[in-house]
Amino acid sequence: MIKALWRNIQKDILIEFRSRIIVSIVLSFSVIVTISIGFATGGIINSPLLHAAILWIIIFFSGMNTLSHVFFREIEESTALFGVIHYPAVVIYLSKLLINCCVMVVIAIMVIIIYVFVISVSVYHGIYLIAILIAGSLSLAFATTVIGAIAALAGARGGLFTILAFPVVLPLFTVAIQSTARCFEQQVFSPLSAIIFLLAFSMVLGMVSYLLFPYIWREF
Amino acid sequence: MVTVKASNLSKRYTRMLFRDMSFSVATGQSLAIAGPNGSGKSTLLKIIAGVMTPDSGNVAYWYNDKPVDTAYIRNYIGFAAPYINVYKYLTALENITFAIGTVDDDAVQLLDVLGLSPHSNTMLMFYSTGMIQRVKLALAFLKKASVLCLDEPGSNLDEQGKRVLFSLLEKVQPTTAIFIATNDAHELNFCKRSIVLD
Amino acid sequence: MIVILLNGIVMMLSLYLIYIWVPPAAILGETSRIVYLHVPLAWVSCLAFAVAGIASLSFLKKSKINYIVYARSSAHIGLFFSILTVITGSLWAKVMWGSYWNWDPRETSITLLLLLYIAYFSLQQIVSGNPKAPMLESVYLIIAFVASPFLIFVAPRLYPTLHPEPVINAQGQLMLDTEMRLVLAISLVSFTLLYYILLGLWVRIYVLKSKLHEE
Amino acid sequence: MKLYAIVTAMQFLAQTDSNYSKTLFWVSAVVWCGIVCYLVVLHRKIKQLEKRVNGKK
Repeated sequence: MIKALWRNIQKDILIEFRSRIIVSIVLSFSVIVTISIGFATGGIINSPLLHAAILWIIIFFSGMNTLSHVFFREIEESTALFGVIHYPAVVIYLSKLLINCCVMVVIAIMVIIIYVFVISVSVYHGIYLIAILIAGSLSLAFATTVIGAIAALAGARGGLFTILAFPVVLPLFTVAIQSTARCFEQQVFSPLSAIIFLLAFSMVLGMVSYLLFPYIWREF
Repeated sequence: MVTVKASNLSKRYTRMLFRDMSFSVATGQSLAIAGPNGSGKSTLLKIIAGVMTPDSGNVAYWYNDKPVDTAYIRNYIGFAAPYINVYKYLTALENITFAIGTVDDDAVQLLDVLGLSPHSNTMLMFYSTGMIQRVKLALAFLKKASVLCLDEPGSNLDEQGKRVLFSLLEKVQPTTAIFIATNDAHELNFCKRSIVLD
Repeated sequence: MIVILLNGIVMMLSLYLIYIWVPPAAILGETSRIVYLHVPLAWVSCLAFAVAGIASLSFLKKSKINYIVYARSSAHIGLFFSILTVITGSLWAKVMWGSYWNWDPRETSITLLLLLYIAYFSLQQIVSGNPKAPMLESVYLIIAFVASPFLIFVAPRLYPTLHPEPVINAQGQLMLDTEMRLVLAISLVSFTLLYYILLGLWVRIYVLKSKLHEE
Repeated sequence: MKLYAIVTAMQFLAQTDSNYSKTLFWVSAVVWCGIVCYLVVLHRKIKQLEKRVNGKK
């Protein structure tokens, strides 16, 4: 099982780095949006809530461009059947899920670095911020992987995926924004409840998606 | 020793492709599926390979007289078809490591026989369609599966390629059950039995 | 037919009760009667969503086609009722808090439900030709169905600082005394029966449509 | 279906003669017209489909 998983992940990583579609989209998107916000506000945003909201909107929308790409490429080049005749659908799901998680965490880290660099924000609780960012991006990946598959199978490029994913992701989106906002304020707080909520949310959706994925990833 | 038993399969798209199709193929036997384009040859082959569910009827796999759970059928099947695309951004060897797991000397030897070894480290996007077809055949044969499903295996192959294909088929015939969906006369009379879909 | 008749009677009864009989709430006066319309509407939208979720789940288990018909019909009704709920909610909020929209937890959860319905129908439009359409729709509905309770935990924590606590929280925590509670119950029953009839109509439409395509 | 038409008509009558607040009137108008139109639309759709199905047989 682990070997099969590793082979799938290795294949996807090789293809992604060779085709370099994801990397270029994500990098350009997050940089452009952050800088344009920097321009618009001259780098001075006083309310921490606004900082957090902008940060998460950038992460969310750069995620929306990439999370369904992993499946879309398989459908577009109709290599999905090739995978299905060699591996069970759950192995394919887990490998895509892990890739989406890595992609989302990389996006989150990159966006926060660019954000702090471009827009003057005072981070009081750095470690908490990183923890929430990672928990949030992981839960984004967990929640939207199957929806990415649905959007890819439906054949619609990016648009449908965002529409489908947004209402499902809204709960964790609001929790993430609120807890990140507190990181930009002085008073001490514990991000534990937010992180637990985010992880619980992703565990539940991850489990349900694990069971549902084989129903849609077949008969190509 | 494997037996593939299909009992009254039927499948319908816009029209009824086939109805109450039953046959049984054991190791060492071969079955050709002939018929004009769009008559459901590929659909039937996909059903046999367990990648598609029929509207009614079922396909049962018996390995050494023990029934095989449908979830594990894929380990017993080598499948090559025009609609199964390999990864263009991977090289031939990488595709093989993905599908089969390891590139052992059988693999190297087979690639050599198929004339692919000089290019085995270049990405498949630079291959011609004939070479891609050879890679697909290599992937199916390297699985060393007890059932072999081939959909128009000879397509895009030159004379030399076809000769290699038939030699490979003869070599594995005693130990595998072979299904070939084709309209090619040569492949049709290679198989002892055949079904015609209209 | 009996259900239609029964619903007709219950509906008329609830109408009579709402508009004439029940005493207006202490502070709000007449507008408090809107509760008896607004809450059942919200209830039916949630009910329709739950029924659609369960229908999709059973479609996955037994993959009989009529389950997907129930899911789609229920979703249609849910969409219509959630639109109505949002409209009545904002009209009423205009009176209660002076602005059409002010992020009250109830409002956001209903709006999320509306977003979910809109997403579901856009998916349905796009996959309509695809042979996997029923499977894709029901998988999405189940994902949404599993994700939605999480919002109920999040809703009260939504922007707690901005949310003014009204004299009477218009959605549900109204200090209902017995008569009002009775009327609300009757109104809920009549709207649920209405939902049941609409479901029958929509199922009939889908059955006829599939008959048409078959020939 | 006619039942609903009567019900809504009655409801409007109850409205007009008493001095209920405007909002209540608007909200109930939206709700009841919406529901009645929805029923009528669905009903007509079914009739139309039935005609086409019988027409095809």
